Amino acid sequence: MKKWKKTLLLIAGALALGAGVYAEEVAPAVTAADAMFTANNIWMMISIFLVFIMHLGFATVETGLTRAKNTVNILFKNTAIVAIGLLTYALIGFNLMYPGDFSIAGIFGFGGFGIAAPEGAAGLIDYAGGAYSYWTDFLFQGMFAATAATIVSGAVAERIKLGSFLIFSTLYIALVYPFVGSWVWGGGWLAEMNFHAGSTLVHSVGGWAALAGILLLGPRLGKYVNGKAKAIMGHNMPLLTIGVFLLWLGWFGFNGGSVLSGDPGAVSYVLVTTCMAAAAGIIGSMITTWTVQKKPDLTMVLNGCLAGLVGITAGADVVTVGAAILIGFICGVVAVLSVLGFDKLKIDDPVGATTVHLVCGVLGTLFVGVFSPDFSFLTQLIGVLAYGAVCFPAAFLIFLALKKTIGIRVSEEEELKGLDIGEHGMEAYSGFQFFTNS
Amino acid sequence: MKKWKKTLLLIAGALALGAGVYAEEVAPAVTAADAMFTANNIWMMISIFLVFIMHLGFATVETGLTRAKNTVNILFKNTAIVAIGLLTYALIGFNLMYPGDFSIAGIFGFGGFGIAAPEGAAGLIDYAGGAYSYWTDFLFQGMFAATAATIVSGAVAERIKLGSFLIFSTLYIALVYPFVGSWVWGGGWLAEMNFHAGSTLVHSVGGWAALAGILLLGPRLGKYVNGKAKAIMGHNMPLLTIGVFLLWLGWFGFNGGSVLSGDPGAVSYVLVTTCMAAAAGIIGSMITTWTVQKKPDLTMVLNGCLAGLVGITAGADVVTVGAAILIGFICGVVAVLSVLGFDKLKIDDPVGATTVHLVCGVLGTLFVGVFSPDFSFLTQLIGVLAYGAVCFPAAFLIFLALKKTIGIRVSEEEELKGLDIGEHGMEAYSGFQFFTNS
Amino acid sequence: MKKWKKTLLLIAGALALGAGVYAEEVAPAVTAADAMFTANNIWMMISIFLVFIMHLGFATVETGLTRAKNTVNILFKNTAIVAIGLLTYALIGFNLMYPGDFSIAGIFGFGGFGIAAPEGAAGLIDYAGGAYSYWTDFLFQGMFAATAATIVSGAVAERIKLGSFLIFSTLYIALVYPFVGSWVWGGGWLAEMNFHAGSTLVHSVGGWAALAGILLLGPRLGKYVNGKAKAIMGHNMPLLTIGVFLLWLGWFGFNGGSVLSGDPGAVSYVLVTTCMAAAAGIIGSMITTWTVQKKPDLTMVLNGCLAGLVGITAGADVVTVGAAILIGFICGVVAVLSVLGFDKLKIDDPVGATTVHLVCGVLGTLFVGVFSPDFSFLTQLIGVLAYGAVCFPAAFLIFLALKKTIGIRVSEEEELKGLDIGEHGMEAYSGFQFFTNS
Amino acid sequence: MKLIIAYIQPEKLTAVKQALYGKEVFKMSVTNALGCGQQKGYHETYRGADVEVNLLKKVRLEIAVNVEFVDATVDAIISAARTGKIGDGKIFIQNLEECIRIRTGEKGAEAIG
Amino acid sequence: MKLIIAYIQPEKLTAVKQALYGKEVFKMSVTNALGCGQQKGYHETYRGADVEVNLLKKVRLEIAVNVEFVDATVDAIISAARTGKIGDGKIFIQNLEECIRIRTGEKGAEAIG
Amino acid sequence: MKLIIAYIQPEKLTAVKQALYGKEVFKMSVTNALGCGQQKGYHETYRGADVEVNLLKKVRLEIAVNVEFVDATVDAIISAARTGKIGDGKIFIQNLEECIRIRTGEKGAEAIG
Ligand SMILES: Nc1ncnc2c1ncn2[C@@H]1O[C@H](COP(=O)(O)OP(=O)(O)O)[C@@H](O)[C@H]1O
Ligand SMILES: Nc1ncnc2c1ncn2[C@@H]1O[C@H](COP(=O)(O)OP(=O)(O)O)[C@@H](O)[C@H]1O
Ligand SMILES: Nc1ncnc2c1ncn2[C@@H]1O[C@H](COP(=O)(O)OP(=O)(O)O)[C@@H](O)[C@H]1O
Repeated sequence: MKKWKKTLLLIAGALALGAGVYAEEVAPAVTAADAMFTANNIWMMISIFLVFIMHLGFATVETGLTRAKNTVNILFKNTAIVAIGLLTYALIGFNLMYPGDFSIAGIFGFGGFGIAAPEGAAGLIDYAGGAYSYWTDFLFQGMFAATAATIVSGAVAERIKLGSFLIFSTLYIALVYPFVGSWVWGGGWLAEMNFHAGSTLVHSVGGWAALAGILLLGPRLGKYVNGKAKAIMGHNMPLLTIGVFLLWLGWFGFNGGSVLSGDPGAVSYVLVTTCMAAAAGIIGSMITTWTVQKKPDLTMVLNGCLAGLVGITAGADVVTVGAAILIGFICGVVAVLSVLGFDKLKIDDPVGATTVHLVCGVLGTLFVGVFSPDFSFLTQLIGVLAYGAVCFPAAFLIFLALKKTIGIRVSEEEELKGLDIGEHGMEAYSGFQFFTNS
Repeated sequence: MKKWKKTLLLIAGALALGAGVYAEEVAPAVTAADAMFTANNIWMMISIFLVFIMHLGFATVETGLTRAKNTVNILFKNTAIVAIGLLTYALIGFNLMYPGDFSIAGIFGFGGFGIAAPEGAAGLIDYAGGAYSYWTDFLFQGMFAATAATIVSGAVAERIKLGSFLIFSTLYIALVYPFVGSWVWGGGWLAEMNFHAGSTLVHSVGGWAALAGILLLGPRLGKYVNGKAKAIMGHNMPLLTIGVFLLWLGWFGFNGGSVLSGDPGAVSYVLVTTCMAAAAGIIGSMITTWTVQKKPDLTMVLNGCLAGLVGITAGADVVTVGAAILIGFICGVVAVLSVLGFDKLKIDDPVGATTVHLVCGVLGTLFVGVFSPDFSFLTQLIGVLAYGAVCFPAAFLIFLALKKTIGIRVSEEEELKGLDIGEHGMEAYSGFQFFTNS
Repeated sequence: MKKWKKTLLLIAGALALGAGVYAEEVAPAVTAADAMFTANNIWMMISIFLVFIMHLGFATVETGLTRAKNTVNILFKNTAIVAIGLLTYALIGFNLMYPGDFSIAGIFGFGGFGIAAPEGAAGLIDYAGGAYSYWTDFLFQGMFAATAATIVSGAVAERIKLGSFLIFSTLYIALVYPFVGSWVWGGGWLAEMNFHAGSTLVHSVGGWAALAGILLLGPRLGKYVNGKAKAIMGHNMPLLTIGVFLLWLGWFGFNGGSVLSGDPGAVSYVLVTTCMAAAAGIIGSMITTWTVQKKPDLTMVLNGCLAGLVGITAGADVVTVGAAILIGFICGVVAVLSVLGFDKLKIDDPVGATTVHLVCGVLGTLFVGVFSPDFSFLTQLIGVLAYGAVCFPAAFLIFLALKKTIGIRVSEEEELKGLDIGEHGMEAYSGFQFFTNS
Repeated sequence: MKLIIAYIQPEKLTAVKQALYGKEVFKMSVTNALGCGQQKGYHETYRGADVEVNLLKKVRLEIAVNVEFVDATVDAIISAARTGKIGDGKIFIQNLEECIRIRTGEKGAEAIG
Repeated sequence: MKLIIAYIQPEKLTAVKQALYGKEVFKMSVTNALGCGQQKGYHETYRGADVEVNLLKKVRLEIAVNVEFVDATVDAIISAARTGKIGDGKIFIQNLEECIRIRTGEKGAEAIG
Repeated sequence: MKLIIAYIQPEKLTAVKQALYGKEVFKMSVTNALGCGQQKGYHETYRGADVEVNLLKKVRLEIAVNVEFVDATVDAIISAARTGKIGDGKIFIQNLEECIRIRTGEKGAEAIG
């Protein structure tokens, strides 16, 4: 921030595009390509910020939909996951997801530990065709990495041991997510088949693990009594709402950044389809909950909004605006029915993560094959099945190994008292009075 | 996100500017105009995000200033409004507000249902002189549309029937807002008179409807007892504060985006006047509340901040920094006095929406005629009156029709128990203990 | 927003770059330099927004870590500080920090009251070498100004008189902060020594004042009983977490904006080191709190995250990714130990501001001399000491003068009842039941 | 001395307080309670699962009075709290053996008011 | 008439309510309370400072019954609340002199149920 | 057996608890309450409207003791809670007919402590 040097540094900086050596006498003229590179990179950095703030969105959604006595635990998990995600992605994930060359054709490759930018100014410009810098690329992808584990966090909330969850997350983010990610984003076999899933991949990878976790943990105490689902109410609707709005905001970067450049037409089109699907998801779930439950349930409508967003993620760039509205609407309707359905099956998911991310993620990916002429339904189906076939067993095995060794579920007594006291020895809302009857 | 295709796609994408056909062999050189187009469009997309997040700001402000028992209801309304706003704007609003040609000269025109971008790359660049894409334009305007109804939401909170409110909002956003909006933004008769209101238009359109709603609903139970105003305290000051900061943040896009390009000098100047007015609004209201009420009231100061922001919205680009400070300060002072004044008149506005959006919106619009030599006070006055003359009766009639048919006010019993139980059958803060004595 | 004029205005606007006179017939061609100027300026405006939202982050962190009965007071202070910071910076601060010429060589200079942009289009482009506009520069710096006082706010919370705090803040922000700031950012003596502190400067300036305030105020009632530190629990962990995530988000602009251009390589590299340090801070503090306190304390981990962010702020652009991780990790570990240490010394800092901003700010500044070959440890040490030598006594004297005159501490009775009732006559959470036993 | 415990509808608290003041009963203690009585509860739903709420919000008053004030107190409560609808509440009267003012150590009838 | 006050573990409330319904005791009032008993507390820490929590969360029931219902009520509470672990709770029984239904003004045995 | 009910200032709870422990009274139940007594309330304002707060925050203790402990308990409470200022609080003593420990079914004097 040394303003006295600014003029010099900035002319140089802007032109030299990050190269180490600054010409102080003759500044080379700015080219249009430089300016475009800068603009594109700014767009991608904005997308980083937007995807980053989704982590806060997830944290508040999950907190809002669970009980006050487990709040510290949920916030803790979501904070730790971001750190674990970024660090393991730097160490392993980035080079596992984008191996460059595959060792096992189209299936597995690893580019080595750590991250390092290509050298010199030329390297910068050459990287990704001048669309953004190496570091931007890494950080954008790194912000996605933690998301998969965050999705699990909500589904297994209020009963999972903190330590086991952190170990699971580390393994799943560091190894499974980038491994299967490389099939599409790293240019593996699914990419070669012209499978088009975009970022829904993250949702299904997270969703399958959520399902595995729920099945191995079992429902929360008191959730199913005499075969009937009982309500275990979330404790903070404003937090939930804040979270959903932040997630919607983040989705602008999640989908818009996935265009991988600031291309005005392409990006803004994606923003429009994204918003239309979210809006239609709200309307779809609102009509459904009002009809089915007599009175409109806020949590269902907010789930419906997220369902619309997940549903459009695969096809945001390739379907029409009308199709986007239809996709959002269907996902909104499905969201409500799916939450009710999972409860019928006694699959206890406190925040509806499996509904939103797995069910609507799969639906959205299939819809690409329905609503876009450029993609085949069959390929989309193969892709969906392939992810399920690897992610679900992988997550199941990790959870099972933890269950057999250190255990994955807290004691009944701790579950009753709350994980905040049990795992952290503290409370989230000191001084507030609660009526705790469960 | 198929990285293996990235280099190719991106060079092509960046250059082809969203055109469907990508040249794979010879990429045409990037021009400075392309880069400028991309940069401008990025700015406008940022403004979209900022205006979007204002909806969360409104939701939290309104929630914070009302009682805990009506929280779910307020969050629900604010979520539904965003969806209704975006969808009706796509269906009708955009082409009613920007009809292209007017059927009734300068007063009414309609460009047809739905939205569709101009075709081909040329269409993209030609649209709005290459400042931003069609889709960016639509979404930026669409984000504004819902705002008018959101302003009403706070004013009629804690007593309006959910269904009636949603019907009102749909009609008002879909028809009234774009209709009167076309007079200025669509190039209608007020634009031809050189009326300069910028986005305060939204505030006054919302403000008049809020006033109509309040008058037809009457005050909340227990608000005026034996002719004296009683305090009905808002239940969550942190939520309120979060909301005001988010609104201030959003205002960077609300005012900055209204420049309609990323022009460095013009946009950054608008940001400075906006911030100065907000800051002066805080100081003005702080001095006033400290003097009048003996102790400084946080809710008044936060209202004062919003008052300063609304006040500067009309003139942000045409008044001096000094004038911006003065405008903000005056609006801050007026905000406090106006809240007290409305209470004297027994007009019960739980969140001060009429004060902030109507009173300060009108003031700010008039101030343009005072502080800028380029605009006439008389024209500004005519504009203000024109909006009042159409919006207030329109809103009044819609609300009256609803009152005579399905009713607009919840039952006394429901109002006492809270709309969360009454309209939604759920609670916002399950487990927390409340002392409910009203 | 007059769309009918758009095409014309925008072509003109984009090209004329804010100049007053628009050519309507022949629009001069856009140059690459114009586009780059626009892109860079957009980046800096984004940084403004990010730094702005840090104020909300501070407000919520401080609120979350203190008791419910002092919530209104904390929110009030943080709102007022932003206004005071921006207005005094416009009046005095900007020209004290960037005096142009120094009256006392390298130590003191003042460029006159008020702010005024260089005239004409040329002035715009020439300013800062075409990297951003005058107004962007002012607002970016102005957003930093209030931060120093905000840091103090948390440390002295729950016992300081509102009026005294506001007077202190005004003096400290208007005079002390820009005065010492000019030594580095204004091109003063420390800049000439090649001292490299970047924005940690803000943290240490705030941190020293926090320490002075704490020492003169003494601990909160009941904090140290019979020589042992008692827990006074913060009342809202979700608010705290929201705050820390918002601060991390803001840090993207705090550090990324300090590059002072949108240079893709340089900015994105800073974002990566910033994130890595934050993540490592989380892990470092998590391991430490889990070991030392048996169960992992959420507040410690969130402090650790901030500690990592403060720690990397000085060296974000000049250390390697590996060093960034190390710096973050060390600061995370130190954060936990420092909080415990301050408690041993009976220095009562409810939010850990001295730990995060002072201790880790100093550490981070020194680390530049350790991890970067381009900077000398000795110079870094001299810089750190120089700031301490001026800021601590200056803050101490202002606080002392206030203590001797109007007093700085609220009465014991008010402290027990809470400052919300005492200073503001209102409550933050009306209707909620509290168990108040302290 | 008697200890009067009354459960009333929360929204009646202000009216009851005014009525007690009118009878020169100025001292009382209030807590909030949940009550199960003749008044039937209501149903909430949350994410499709039904919740029967049969513990309704009530306010509990505890008023210690000298014997001669009992009737006035009871009348005041009834007059202000009665709406004739189920859920109006109930009054319980117990014997109170002793009452001590902490500040002064006064006991009995002197201490109560 | 008797006034029965019972302190139980919060998680037992639903079971106790069911047991009371089984014995045709339908009316009761509930508040939450903190209790100090044989059950020892637990330790929290907050930012390194130790917090001994020895006031544990309990639920307080207040049930007014006619004399002939006392045993049934006590039995119902015990049967549903007992786990055999420290902290199960305690029941207190006091004499109740009068009971008045606010809605109707009925008194005594009629009013109680 | 007696049931002692005491209303004290919230900030005195810890001191009172210590004093009771000193007299070997280890069991008690605590709720928070709002009280109207000699201590006058205070005024809040909210958006210009005046709010008179005359229900002040208090803590309510309920302690069941054997007769021989009554004096010690009352003394302990008074010694720790008294500041001499209005608002210190009040102690009420009632007869307690029975006390039952849920865990064991013990009754009377054995069950109380
Ligand atoms: N026998 C009882 N024991 C304890 N509390 C009671 C009893 N009967 C009534 N209550 C309290 O009084 C409240 C009002 O009682 P309710 O039966 O609704 O009134 P009503 O007799 O007018 O129908 C209940 O919610 C409960 O809190
Ligand atoms: N003497 C007493 N006075 C008031 N409350 C008591 C008394 N004894 C027990 N309690 C209440 O009952 C609860 C349970 O008592 P506890 O001693 O834990 O049960 P147990 O006798 O089975 O060990 C306590 O937390 C307290 O609220
Ligand atoms: N007659 C009463 N009935 C019920 N509660 C009472 C009565 N008198 C006092 N209290 C309770 O005791 C608290 C303290 O009483 P207060 O009159 O302020 O004490 P003092 O007698 O020392 O002035 C009150 O706030 C109230 O909760």
